[in-house]
Amino acid sequence: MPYNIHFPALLIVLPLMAAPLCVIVRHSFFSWLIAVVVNICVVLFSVSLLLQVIDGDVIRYTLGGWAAPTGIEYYIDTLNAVLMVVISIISFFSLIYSKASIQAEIAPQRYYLFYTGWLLCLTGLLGIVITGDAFNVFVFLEISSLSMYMLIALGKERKQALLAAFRYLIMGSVGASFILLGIGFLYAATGTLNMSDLALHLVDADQSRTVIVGFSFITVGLLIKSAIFPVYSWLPNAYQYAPSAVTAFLAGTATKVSLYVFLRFFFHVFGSEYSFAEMLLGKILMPLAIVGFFAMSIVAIFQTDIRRLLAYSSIAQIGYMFAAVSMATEAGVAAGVIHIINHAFIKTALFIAVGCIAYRLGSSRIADMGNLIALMPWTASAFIIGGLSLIGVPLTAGFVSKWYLVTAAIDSGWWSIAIMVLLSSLMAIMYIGKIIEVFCFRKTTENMKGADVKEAPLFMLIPLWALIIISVYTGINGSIVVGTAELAASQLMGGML
Amino acid sequence: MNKQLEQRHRVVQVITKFLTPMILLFAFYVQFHGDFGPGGGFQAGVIFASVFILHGLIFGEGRTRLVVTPNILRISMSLGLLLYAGTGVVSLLLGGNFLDYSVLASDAVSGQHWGIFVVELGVGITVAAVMISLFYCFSSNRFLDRIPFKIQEEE
Amino acid sequence: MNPLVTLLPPLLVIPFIIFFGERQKNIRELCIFIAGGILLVLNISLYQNFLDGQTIVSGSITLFDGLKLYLKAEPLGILFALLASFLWIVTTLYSIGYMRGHNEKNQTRFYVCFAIAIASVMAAAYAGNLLTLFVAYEAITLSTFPLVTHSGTEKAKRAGRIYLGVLMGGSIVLLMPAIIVIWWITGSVDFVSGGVFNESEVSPFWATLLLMLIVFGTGKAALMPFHNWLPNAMVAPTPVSALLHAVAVVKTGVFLIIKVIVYIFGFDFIASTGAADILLVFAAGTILLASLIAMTKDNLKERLAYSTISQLSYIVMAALIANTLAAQGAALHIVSHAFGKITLFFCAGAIMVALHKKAISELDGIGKQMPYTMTAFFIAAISIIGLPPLIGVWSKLVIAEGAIEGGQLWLVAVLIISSLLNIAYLLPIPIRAFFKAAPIEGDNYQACEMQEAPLACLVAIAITTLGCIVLFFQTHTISELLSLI
Amino acid sequence: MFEDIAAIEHFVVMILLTVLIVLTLGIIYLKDLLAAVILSGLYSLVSAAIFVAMDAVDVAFTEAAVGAGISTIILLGALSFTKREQKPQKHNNLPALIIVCMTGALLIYGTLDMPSYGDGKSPANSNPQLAQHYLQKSPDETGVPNVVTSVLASYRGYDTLGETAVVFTAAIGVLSLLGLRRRRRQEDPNLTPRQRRRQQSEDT
Amino acid sequence: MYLALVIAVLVALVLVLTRALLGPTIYDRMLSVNSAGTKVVILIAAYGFLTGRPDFVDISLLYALINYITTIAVLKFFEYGDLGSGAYQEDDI
Amino acid sequence: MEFFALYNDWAVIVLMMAGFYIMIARHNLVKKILGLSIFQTGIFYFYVGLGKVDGGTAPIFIEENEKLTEAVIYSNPLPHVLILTAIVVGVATMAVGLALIVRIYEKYGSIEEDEIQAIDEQEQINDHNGHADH
Repeated sequence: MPYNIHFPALLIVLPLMAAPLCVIVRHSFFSWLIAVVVNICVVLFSVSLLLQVIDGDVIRYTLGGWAAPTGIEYYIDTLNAVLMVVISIISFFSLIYSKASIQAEIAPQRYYLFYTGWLLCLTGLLGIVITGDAFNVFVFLEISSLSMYMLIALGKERKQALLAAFRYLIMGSVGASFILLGIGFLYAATGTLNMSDLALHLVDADQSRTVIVGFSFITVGLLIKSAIFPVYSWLPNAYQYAPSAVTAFLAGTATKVSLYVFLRFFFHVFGSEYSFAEMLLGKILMPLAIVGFFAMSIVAIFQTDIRRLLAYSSIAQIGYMFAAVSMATEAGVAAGVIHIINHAFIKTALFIAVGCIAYRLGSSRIADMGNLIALMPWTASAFIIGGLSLIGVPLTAGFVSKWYLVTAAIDSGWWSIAIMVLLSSLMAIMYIGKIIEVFCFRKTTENMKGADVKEAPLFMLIPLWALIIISVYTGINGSIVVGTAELAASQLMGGML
Repeated sequence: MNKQLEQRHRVVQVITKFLTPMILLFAFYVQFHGDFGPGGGFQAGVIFASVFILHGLIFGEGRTRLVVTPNILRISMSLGLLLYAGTGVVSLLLGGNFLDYSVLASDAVSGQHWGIFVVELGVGITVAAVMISLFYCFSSNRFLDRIPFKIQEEE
Repeated sequence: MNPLVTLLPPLLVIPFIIFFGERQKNIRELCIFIAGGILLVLNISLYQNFLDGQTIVSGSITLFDGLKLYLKAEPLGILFALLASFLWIVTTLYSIGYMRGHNEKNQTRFYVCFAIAIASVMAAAYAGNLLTLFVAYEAITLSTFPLVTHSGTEKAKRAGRIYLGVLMGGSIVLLMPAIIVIWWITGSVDFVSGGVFNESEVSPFWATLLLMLIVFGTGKAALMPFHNWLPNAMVAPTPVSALLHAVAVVKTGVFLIIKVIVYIFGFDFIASTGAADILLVFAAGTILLASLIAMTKDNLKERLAYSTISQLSYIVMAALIANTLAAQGAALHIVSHAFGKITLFFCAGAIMVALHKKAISELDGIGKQMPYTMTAFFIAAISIIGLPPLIGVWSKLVIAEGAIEGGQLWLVAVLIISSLLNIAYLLPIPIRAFFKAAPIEGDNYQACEMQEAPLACLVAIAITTLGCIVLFFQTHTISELLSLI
Repeated sequence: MFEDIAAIEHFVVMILLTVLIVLTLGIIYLKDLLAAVILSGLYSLVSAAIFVAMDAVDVAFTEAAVGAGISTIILLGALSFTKREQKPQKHNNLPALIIVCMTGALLIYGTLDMPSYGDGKSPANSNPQLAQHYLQKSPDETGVPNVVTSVLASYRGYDTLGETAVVFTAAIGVLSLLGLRRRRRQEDPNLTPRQRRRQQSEDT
Repeated sequence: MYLALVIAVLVALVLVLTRALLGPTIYDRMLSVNSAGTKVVILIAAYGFLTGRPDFVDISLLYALINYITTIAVLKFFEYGDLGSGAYQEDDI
Repeated sequence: MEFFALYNDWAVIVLMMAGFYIMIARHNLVKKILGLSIFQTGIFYFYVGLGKVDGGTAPIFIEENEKLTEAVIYSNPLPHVLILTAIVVGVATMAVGLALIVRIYEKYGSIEEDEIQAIDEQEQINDHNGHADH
C-alpha cells in the first residue's frame, strides 16, 4: 500500500483534530505552535496530492469504505488540488503573521480560541474544496462560515467588527440556506447527492423544472457567498474590521472557495452545456461581473481607509473572475482559475502589508500614511509591488492573469469584455497610484508625528515578503500556474469521469 | 429576603431534584438505545445537557458551575470531537479507510456496531458539553452571584 | 557578448549610490561616472561585435505559454543604446552642477531612480521581442514616476498622477491588448525583419485598428491627444526633463513604434493594407498643432515640451511612411533631436540655476549675462530647425526623401511648414537674449555682468552642442549601421 | 388501509402546517420579543409533531430537543442581556417583499414538476444506491435496526463528523464572544467599591 | 379510536393556539403555550399508536421534559429577567 | 390527496418565505435570527417531505408487528439524516448570531439595525471631523 493513500483524509482530519487539541492545551503559544505544525503538514499533504493528480489523474477516496454514491467520497482533480495548495500556503503565512499581529488586536486570553477558530476555518475551507458530495459541501461551508464569523468578531475594541460579523452571518446564512435548498431540489430530481452521480442523473433530468429551480437557488446562494456585485454588502465591513491576520486569510481564501464551488457545480455537475447554453448563466453573470468590477473599482478610488479600499478592490477582482468563468470556454475557465490563484496570493500579501502598517501606525487611514517609504521601507515597497501586481504590470502575477483574461475574452469573441477589463485596470492604477503617492511623496501628518513608526517586526515581514516573492515568481515564471490552471480547466470542461 | 425566595421555590426545587436522575437515565437510554429506537448521540447529548440547564435554572447557574466547571466542559467538548475523529484515525491505522469501522473488530458487522457506538458517544459528549456551555454563556453573566439583583419591572 | 551585461552597470551602481548617499556626494557621483563610462564602453564593443557580424542575443526567460523575455541587439537598438548611454554621462555631469546649484532634496533617490531608468532603457533598446520591450517600457514609466514628482509639491503630484495615468493607463489599456492580439493572431511577438503579419490573416480594418492601438497606446510617443503628460512632467528637475523627456523616455516610445512597424508589421504589410494612412494624418496634425501651441507658451520648458511633442511626431510619421528610407530617417531623427533638444533643455536649466528665470518674456538681454549658454541654445535651435551644418538637417532630409519615395508628397509640405514654425517659436528666444535690451528698472543693475551656470553644466552643454556639429559630419557611421536593418 | 393512514397523515400535516403559518404571522407581528420567543418555542414543538407525522422520528426528536429546548433557552438568555421590546417599524419594506415573492414564485414553479408528496417511486425514494441501499442492506452491513442511525454514523459518518465540528465551532464562537467567565454587569449604582473591584478582576 | 383522539387533540390545539396569539398578557401566552405543548405530547403518543409504532412514546417523553424546562426557563426569565441567577441560594453555597 | 400534497408543498413555501421576509425586512436583530430559524425549518420540511413514502413508516426496523406484517414500507432515511445535520447547523448559527447580538447590544445599546447604523454613521462623521482638526 503506498504511503500516501490516506493523505486526503489526513488533510482534513489533522486540522480538525488539532482544533480541540488547542482548546485542551489552552495556551497561547502552544496553540499557535500546534496550528503552525499542523498547517505545515497540510501544506505538505496538499502539495503531495497536487503532485499525484498533476498528470490528469483523479483521486477518489471513499470515506467509511462505502463506495461513492452510497457513502461520501473525496474527489480530487487538478482544480481542487491546486486550490488546496493555495489555501494551505496562504493559511500558513497568515498564521505566522498572526503571531505578532494579534497582540495588538486580540485579548491575550482569547489567543487559543483564535487559533482554534482558525484551524476550524481551515478545515472548513479545505473540506469544501476536497469533497465530492454536494451535501457535504454545505456542512463544511457552515464550519468555515461559523468560524469566520467568530474570527471577524474577535477584534478587541472594534464594535463595528461585531456588526460586520452579524451582517455577514445573516447574508451567509441566507446564502447557505439557498444552497441547501438548491441541493434539496437536485436531490428531489435525482435521488443522489454525490456530485459525479448527480452529473450522470442530471443528463436525463435536466429539462425538469425542479432542476432549473435547484440550479437557480444554488447559483444565488453561491453568488452571495462569493460577494459578487449586487450582493457584496457584507464584504467591505468584514474585511475592514476583522483582525488583520483574519482579513489576510479570508481575502485570499473565502470568496475563492465559493467560486470554486461555483465552478464545480456548474461545469462539473450541471455541465457547461446546461449551465451556460441552456440556462444562459453567462448572460446573467457577465453583466453583473462587468458592472461589479467597474463600479467597485470606482468606489475603491474614493475610499479613505486602506483596508476598505482593498476590500472593494477584492470585489472588483471577483468580478474579473466571474467574467472569465462566464465565458464558459476552456480558456476562460483557465483564466478564471489563474486569477483565483494569483489574486489569492496578491491580496493576502497586500492585507498583510496593510496589517503591518496599521500595527505600527495604529491607523489604517490612507491620509496617515505619509512618507511611509522612508519609515517602513520594506513594508511599503512590498505593498507597492503587490499593488502593481493588482494593476497588472508585467513581471507580476497580475499581468499573467490579465493576459489570460484578455486572451480568453478575445478568443471567445467577447471583445467588449477585454476592453472593459482593461479600462477598469485604469481605475486600479488610480487607487493604487493614490496610495503610492501618499507613501512616497506625502509628508508625515501631524497626528502621526508623535507615533513611533518604524519597520514592522521581522515575524511579520517574513510572511509578507514570502507571499510577494511567490507572486512575483509566478509572474516571471507563470508556466507553473498557467499549466495547472489549463489542466484544471480542461478536466472541468471535459465533464465527469 | 433570600430565605423567603428559597421558600418560594421549594416545590420546583424538589421536583427538579427528583427529576434529575430520571432525565439522566433517559439521556443514557437515548444514547445507547439509539441503534434500536429513535435517538442517538446528538439527542442524548441535548437531554443530558438539559439536566444541567434545569439545575441551573432552578438552583442558579453559579451552583451548577460547581458541579460542571467550565474547564470540564471545555475539555469534554474537545474530547468528544477527538473521540469521533480518533475513531476514524484508528480505523485508518488498522488498514481501512477513514471512518471505515469494519476493521475495528474481527468481523465487519460488529466492527460497524462498535464504530457507531463509539462515534455516537463522541457526538453525545461534545453536544452535551457544548449545550451546557452555551447555557452558561447565555445565562447570568450580567449579575454576579450573591449580589442581590433588581427584579425587572413588568411593563 | 551578452546584451544583458549592459543592464549591469546602472544596476550595480545603485548600492554604491545608496551607500555613499548624501554624505559623500563626490564619491557617489564618481561612481555614477564610472558606471556610465563602463556602460558606454560596453555599448561600443557591442556595436563593434555587431558590425563584425556576430549575433548578439541573451538567454531567455519563459514566462508562460511560450512567451519569452530576451534581449537581442539589432541596429536600431544599438543606436538607441549608444545614444542613451552617452547622454547619461553628459546628463550626470550636468545634474551634478544643476542639483547642487539648485539645492535639491533627496538627491540619492533621484540618482537611484535615474540609474534604474537607464537600465530599463538599455533593456528596451536591446529588447528581443515586443513583450520584453513592453516590460522595459513599464519599468521606465515606474522608475521615472518618482523623478517627475521629485519636488513633492502639489503641482508635481498632479503631474505625477497624469504621468502615471496616461503612460501606464495607455500602455495597459491600449498597448497590452494590442500585444495580446498580435500574439493571438500570429502566435509570436518576436521582432523579425520583414514583419510577422501576412495580409491574408488580417483585414485592413483590423490592421488599422491594431496599429492605432499601438501608436496611441505608446503614450510616451506623445501623439496627440495623448500628449498631455509631457508638458505636465516639466515640473521635474531639468536633468530629468533633459535626459528622460527629451531622450530616454519619449524616445523609447517612438522607438517602440519604429520597432513594431519595422519588425512586427513590416513595410509591405502596412503599404498593402494602408493601415497607417489615418495615423499619418494624426502625426502630421500633431506636428503642426504642437508647434502652434508651442508658440503660445511663455514658460521656456513648456515651449520646449511642445516642441518635443512636435518633433516626436516627425519620427512617428516617418515610421508610418513605412519604407526603409523613412525608417532610417526616423532613426536618424531620434539621434539628431536628442542632441538638439537635450542641449536646449540644458540651457533652460542653466538659465534657471543661474538667473532663476523660467519665462521667455524674462529672457530679454540675458545674452550678455550668459553668452555661452545662449550661443549653445542658438546652435541647438538651428539644429532642430534643420539648417546646416548641424545634424538636424540630415534627418529631415532623409525623412522627406522617404516621404517622396513613399508617394506621400503632402508630408513634405508638412515638414516644410513645420520647419517654418520651428523657426517661429525657437529662434525668437536667442534673438531676444542677444538683441533685446535688458529691462533696466528694478534690481537688474547687474545685468551686464556675466553670470553663467556652474561649470559642470557648461561643460555638459558644450559637449552636446559639439555633438550636434560633429555628427553632421559623421552621419555616414550612423547610416552604415542603419543600413543593416 | 394504507390509503386511510396516508390520508390521515396528510390531514394531520396539513392542519399542523396551517398552525405553523399562523404562528409565524404571530412572530412577524408581535412587538414583544419574549412573546415571539415563546411562540417560536411552540413553533418548534408543533413542527416536531409534523416531523413525526412525516415519519422522521429522529428529526422530531432533535427538533424538539434543540428547537424547542436549547434554542428557546439561548434566545431567552440573549433577551435577558438585551431588550424585550422590538421598536415599531413603520414602513413595510417593499423591495424585501418583492424579493420574497419572487423567490416564493420560483419555489412554487420548482415544486410543480416535483414528485408529489409521499410518492414512493420518486427518484429520491427509489434510488437503488442510496435510499434503497440503506433500507435493504443496512441491517446486514451494520447490524443496526435504526436506519437513520446507521446512515448517520456510518454511511454518512463523515457528514456527522462535520456536524459535530459545527457544534464545536459554535461553542468556540460563543465562548470567544461571551466568555465562560462572569462578565461586566451593567453599571449598578448599588455596588460597593469592593464589589466593583472584584468584578473588574473577574472580568478579564 | 386513536383517530378520534388525534382529531380531538388537533381541535384542542387550535383552540389553545388562539389564546397564545391573542393573549393580552404574557401569562395567557405562557399558559396556552404550555398546554399546547401538552397537547402535542398527547398528539404524538396517539399518533404513534395510530400508525402502529408505540415506541414513539419516547418522543412524547422528551417533549414533556422539554416543555417543562422551557416553561421554567420562560418563567424564570419573566420573573428575574435573567436565566442563571441564583441569588436566593446565598446560604446554600 | 392531490390537494393535500399541493397544499403541504405550498404551506412549506409560505413558511420559508415568511422566515426569509423576517430576515431581510425586520430591523430587529433578534427577529432576524428568529426569521432565520423559521426559514430553515421550512427547508427541513421540504427535505423531509421528499423522503416521505405514503403508507410508510419511520425507518426503524420493526421485528414483529401484527398490523404491518406483510411488507413494511419505510420512509427514506437519507433526508432525515441530512436534516439532522442541518438542524444542528441551524442551532449553531443561531447561537453564534445571538452571542453577536448580545455583544452588539453591549457596545451600541440597541438591537435595531437602523438605530445602530445611525450610531455608526454619526461616529464616522465625528471621527472624520476629529481627524480634520489636526
